[in-house]
Amino acid sequence: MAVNLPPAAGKTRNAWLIFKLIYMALEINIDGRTAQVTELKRDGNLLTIQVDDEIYEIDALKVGEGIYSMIYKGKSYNIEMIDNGSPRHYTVNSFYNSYQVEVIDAQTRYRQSRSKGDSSDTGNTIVSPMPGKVVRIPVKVGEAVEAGQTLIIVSAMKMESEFKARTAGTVKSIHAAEGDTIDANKVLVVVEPAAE
Amino acid sequence: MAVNLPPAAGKTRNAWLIFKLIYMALEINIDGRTAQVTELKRDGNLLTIQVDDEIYEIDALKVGEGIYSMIYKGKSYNIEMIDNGSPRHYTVNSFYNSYQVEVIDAQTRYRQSRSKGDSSDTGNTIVSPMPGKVVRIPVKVGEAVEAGQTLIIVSAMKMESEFKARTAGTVKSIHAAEGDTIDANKVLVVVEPAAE
Amino acid sequence: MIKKVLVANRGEIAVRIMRSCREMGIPTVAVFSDADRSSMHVRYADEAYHIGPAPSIESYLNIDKIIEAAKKSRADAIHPGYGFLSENASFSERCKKEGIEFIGPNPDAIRQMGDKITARKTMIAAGVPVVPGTVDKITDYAEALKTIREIGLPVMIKASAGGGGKGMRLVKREEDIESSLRGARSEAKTAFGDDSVYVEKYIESPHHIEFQILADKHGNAIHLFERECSVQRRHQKVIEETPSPLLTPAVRAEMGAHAVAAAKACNYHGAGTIEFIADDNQNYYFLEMNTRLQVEHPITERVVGVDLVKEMINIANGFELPFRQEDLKQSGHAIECRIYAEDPDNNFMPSPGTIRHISEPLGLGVRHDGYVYEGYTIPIYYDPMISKLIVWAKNRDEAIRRMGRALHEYKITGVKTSIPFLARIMEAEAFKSGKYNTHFIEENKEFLFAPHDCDGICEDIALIAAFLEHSSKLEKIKSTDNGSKPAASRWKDPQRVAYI
Amino acid sequence: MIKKVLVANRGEIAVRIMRSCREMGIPTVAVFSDADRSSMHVRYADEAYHIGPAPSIESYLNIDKIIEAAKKSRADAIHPGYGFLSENASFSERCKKEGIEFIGPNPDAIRQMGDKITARKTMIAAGVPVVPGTVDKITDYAEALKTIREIGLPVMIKASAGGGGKGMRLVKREEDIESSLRGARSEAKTAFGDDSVYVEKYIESPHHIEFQILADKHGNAIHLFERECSVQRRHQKVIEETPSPLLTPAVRAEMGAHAVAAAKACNYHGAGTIEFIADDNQNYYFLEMNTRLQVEHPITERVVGVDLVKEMINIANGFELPFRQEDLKQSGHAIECRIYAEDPDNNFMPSPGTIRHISEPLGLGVRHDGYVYEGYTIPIYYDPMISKLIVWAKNRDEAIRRMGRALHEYKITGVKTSIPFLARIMEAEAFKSGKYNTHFIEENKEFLFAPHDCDGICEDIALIAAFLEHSSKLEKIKSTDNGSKPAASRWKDPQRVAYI
Repeated sequence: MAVNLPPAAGKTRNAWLIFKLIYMALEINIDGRTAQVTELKRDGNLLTIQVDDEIYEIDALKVGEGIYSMIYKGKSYNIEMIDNGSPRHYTVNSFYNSYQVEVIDAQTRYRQSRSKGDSSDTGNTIVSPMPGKVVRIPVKVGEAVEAGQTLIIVSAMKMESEFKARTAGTVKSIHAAEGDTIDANKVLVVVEPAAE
Repeated sequence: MAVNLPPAAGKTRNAWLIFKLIYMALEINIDGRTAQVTELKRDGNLLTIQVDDEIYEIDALKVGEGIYSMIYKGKSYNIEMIDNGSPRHYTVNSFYNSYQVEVIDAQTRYRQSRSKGDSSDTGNTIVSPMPGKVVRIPVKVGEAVEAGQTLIIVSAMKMESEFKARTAGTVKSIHAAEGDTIDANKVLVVVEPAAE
Repeated sequence: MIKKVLVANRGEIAVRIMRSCREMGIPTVAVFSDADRSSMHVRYADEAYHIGPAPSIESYLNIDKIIEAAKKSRADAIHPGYGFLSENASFSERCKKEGIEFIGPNPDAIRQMGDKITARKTMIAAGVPVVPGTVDKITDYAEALKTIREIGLPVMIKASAGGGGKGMRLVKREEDIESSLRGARSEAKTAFGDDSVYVEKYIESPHHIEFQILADKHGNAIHLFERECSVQRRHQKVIEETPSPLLTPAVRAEMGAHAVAAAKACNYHGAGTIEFIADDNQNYYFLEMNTRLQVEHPITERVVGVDLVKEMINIANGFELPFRQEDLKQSGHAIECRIYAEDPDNNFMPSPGTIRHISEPLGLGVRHDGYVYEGYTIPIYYDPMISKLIVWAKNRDEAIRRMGRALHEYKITGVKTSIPFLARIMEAEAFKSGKYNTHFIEENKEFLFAPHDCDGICEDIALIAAFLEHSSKLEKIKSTDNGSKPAASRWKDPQRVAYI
Repeated sequence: MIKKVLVANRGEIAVRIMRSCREMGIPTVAVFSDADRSSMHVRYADEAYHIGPAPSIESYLNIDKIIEAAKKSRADAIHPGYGFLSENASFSERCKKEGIEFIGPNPDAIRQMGDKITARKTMIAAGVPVVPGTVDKITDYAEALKTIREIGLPVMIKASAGGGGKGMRLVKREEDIESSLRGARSEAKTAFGDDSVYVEKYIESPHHIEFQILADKHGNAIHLFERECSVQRRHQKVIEETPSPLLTPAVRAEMGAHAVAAAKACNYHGAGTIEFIADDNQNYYFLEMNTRLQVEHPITERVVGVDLVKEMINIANGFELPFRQEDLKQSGHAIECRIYAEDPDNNFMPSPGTIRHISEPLGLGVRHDGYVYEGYTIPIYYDPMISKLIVWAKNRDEAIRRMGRALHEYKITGVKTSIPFLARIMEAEAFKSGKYNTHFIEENKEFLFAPHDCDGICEDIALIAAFLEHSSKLEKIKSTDNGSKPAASRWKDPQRVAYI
């Protein structure tokens, strides 16, 4: 990864502003692949940008809120960015394809190195995927739960969603109350997994 | 005018920020009528506002850039604001009717009291009504011109507009060159009227 | 004559009704909940009244509040739209009592068709085919065999006390009847303590086909042909089209006649829909009647050339239908796609939020019925449908291509939508060939959710866009910082570091 | 078979052409000037090439640049749209030379119809009526009298060397012929030094009616009925409708036959328009032929049910027309309004600028062909038309009401538009009755520009909106100030005081 990167642009992501005067670079995860994206040159909307090993000379223009028009080698691409309620997560639509994108920052890397992966991936932390209203929380802090047991029920747009524990464990914390209106990407319930 | 206004809100327009904590007020000219508009109370989008002698309790909501939805006595009004390229001038559309609106500030009042009216009204100052490109300026500074003589030709959107002197006089200043791209509301040519 | 219409609804259907009223010169009154002050229907109406808090039960379902708004605004008629109070017989009754014209059927017709058993009996009496089966308990093998032979295989044996798939057996071959019956009864006994079962015809390849009807107050009733609504997810329609690719002209005419008979059987007036389930061989059975305007009514309007809302108002006014059955014909082909704020890649989870940018599909043959606009926040309290995209073309093939084109143009940012998913359906062979049933999405999952091949470039382009979006966000934070405090201090602010 | 189409145009017509290409599965190539990188046609196309600076002469009219883009992108056909190079015979010829299919007529047909005198002669030979008159100079009274009697009164006497209304006399009564002739000649002598004049029929109440034609490369030609285009300002069409409220079926059929004869007379292939001028009594005369797609083509598409761009591409491909004259009929009524970025209250002065907000008209019977979007800046270099609003309904009355409704929904902020003016036309008696000619706007000025009565409340509401907009602007300035410097300092900044 990041083979042809200019010196100093590679690894020290938490200090990017320091070398930004030379190169702006971000580490971005797209559907599981982690790519190094480095801006090499910008002349109005004409951009020279490196994505991993590939260098692109691309005409990239923001034409509206979250709408990008890109011309690369004569081809016209339209890209739509959809916020995911979290400042570093996006859904990126390129007509047919929809990509899940996460910009990796120093904190994330630190957290990931400590916990070996995002805690929500293990199913022990219930994060609201959408804004909604908490209908019911059938568990209490300290309560032992089975895998598959319902932890919280959220309602949005005429549909109720039940969120269940992925593994057995103990309810460590609850961050919402019944009747609460909640935003997307809010941590709702955290379960401490039982020792395996 | 301004009969029921609260104390101090009436006349000293150039110091409105001082009493803003109590009442916000603006003097606004609409199609020739000058009205005193004073905000008396605001509770979210529920507004109590005085227009000259009339007090309105109105549900006023900005729903988009320059788009207002107003509900007054059950009736729903949609108002569109169109910038005129100048910070105090607007065109206000209320479906069928289109109003020319000018917010009057201290400077304007001062200028008006000195010159008895806006100088552009006398036809001695040519102001571009729209963005465009200067095609030709057939006069020079210091040149004597007749009433009706063409001072500048501007092209925009496949149409050329000739701007002419309203009265005879001398070209005092020219603020554009042939081939220039100009913005709206830019002073282009000023003519010093001949003594009558 | 109706002089002012209150629309007891919200969203796209409220706006759609107001459109026809405006064309008729009839002023409209909107009602809105706390969550809907900025909703398009409030801006669209001539008058607007607040009727309560966001939850529907306290606003759009609150009969007293709506009647109060009607009286305040002196509206002499109420159009209920679909959903909410549209099939509420008490509401229709209350309007009558208050001297307000309910633009829809009589309370009796709503009640009669609202109760499934009464509706089924009414249809049987009117000679309309219903799904064959028996609701009587079967305990005896000989009796079961007799009933099943009458219905014809395949059948479904279901536990009377049943639910959740327990005590249920699908029987396809005669030799399996006995063992299936035994299995179902024993399972039912264990699960519910009751071994009685009943038998229903199993429709193997079900098509959801419905007929639009119009009936006036003078006993005249006609149908406006069918709508094919078999593309569904979670039992909710996603795409509808007309004409149905399944029906032959003869069956269409026969079903239409049954639909008219159904409407007449309940002394119906107004617009209504007779829903049928049909199999691949065009055997069809009455499912239910919707005694209101349907979400998918625009495809009928486009192909038949009739404004259904105007007709509803004219009927409420006591006018006779302006056309006879033989005046109507289907011209060309229409398709509707429902655009939901939802995430198809995440089990169609609703995705409310604020619309940042819309590029609307426009041009030849495109009708768009929506209500959202840039800067509008879709509330969490109501349906996630944000608009309906309807196309028309000379024939089905062109209509599919046109819908594909329109979906390509339609770009929304801010919330996730079903647009890319719908675009994929327009390319699915099963849809293009017209050979599909209600299992379509399930059966075509692999194709519908497969990533699109793009030579790997699309992914990099997406990365570049994400880079630009995020870096401009960082720039903005930085410049705001620079404005408000010395540049050095920002490194100490943990909130801000979190964004970098 | 055409495999890739370069659209040598911009704005709404470029997008409209690309829509049909997309439906046909044909990839498209956009070309753009410096001013158009953010234009919708660049976003819409599959490929996009920059062709030069903003002025048309250096980009959209630059034949070499466009041919270069076609070769680079391997486009095998070019659609010229309308305007720009669409009626440029050299461009059509150059395409042919380069082996690129020009989607339009042969250079010869363009030349033949482009020259007014040749066109007139061709039409006379084909038996198509032209405006009666003589281009021969008249110097003798007896000769003049004879000619005028042949033409019939009223006539216009015009100076041969004329222009600017000088040396021109309208003659309505026979007894005025002599004095008018004398006056015209003497005025012409003074103004141009040449006293020769000619005579032309004066059409008193002129209607602009045009016929759409389609002709293939195999000698088949048909017409797709008329478009009434008499609502004009500054000789530019503002509103078009079909059918024309003036024509009877018999005259329509006769004019249509003449239109087909006109197309055949110049060996035409592709889409074209025969423009006629007609008087109140349906006497009609050939004016000119437009050898390209017309701005107002969508109303024909809607009423006849044909996609004209697709037909143009099929004709270019060498296909025969898929229908005969007798297959076509007009169904219902369609109206188009051209939406200009202009100020109707200020002599229709163009009003370019940045679009801040759009609420698009949607719903039943509405077609919208546009290209602007929120945040888009309309360039000063090109046509001020930003979109076309087309409605269809069963009949003319409903179509007018529907257009009124659509215009009511259409809200644009940022630039001034003709929307409120067009809405007013939909309420004008002369328009509603269908009794109007090209003098319509001039003759109805008082009604069209009169303020709408609103009980004085609208003005106050407008004041309140202005108050809110301006005070929030002041708040914003203030809060930016607060962020960047101590509050006290602001009073010293003259720039900022100017805003208060």
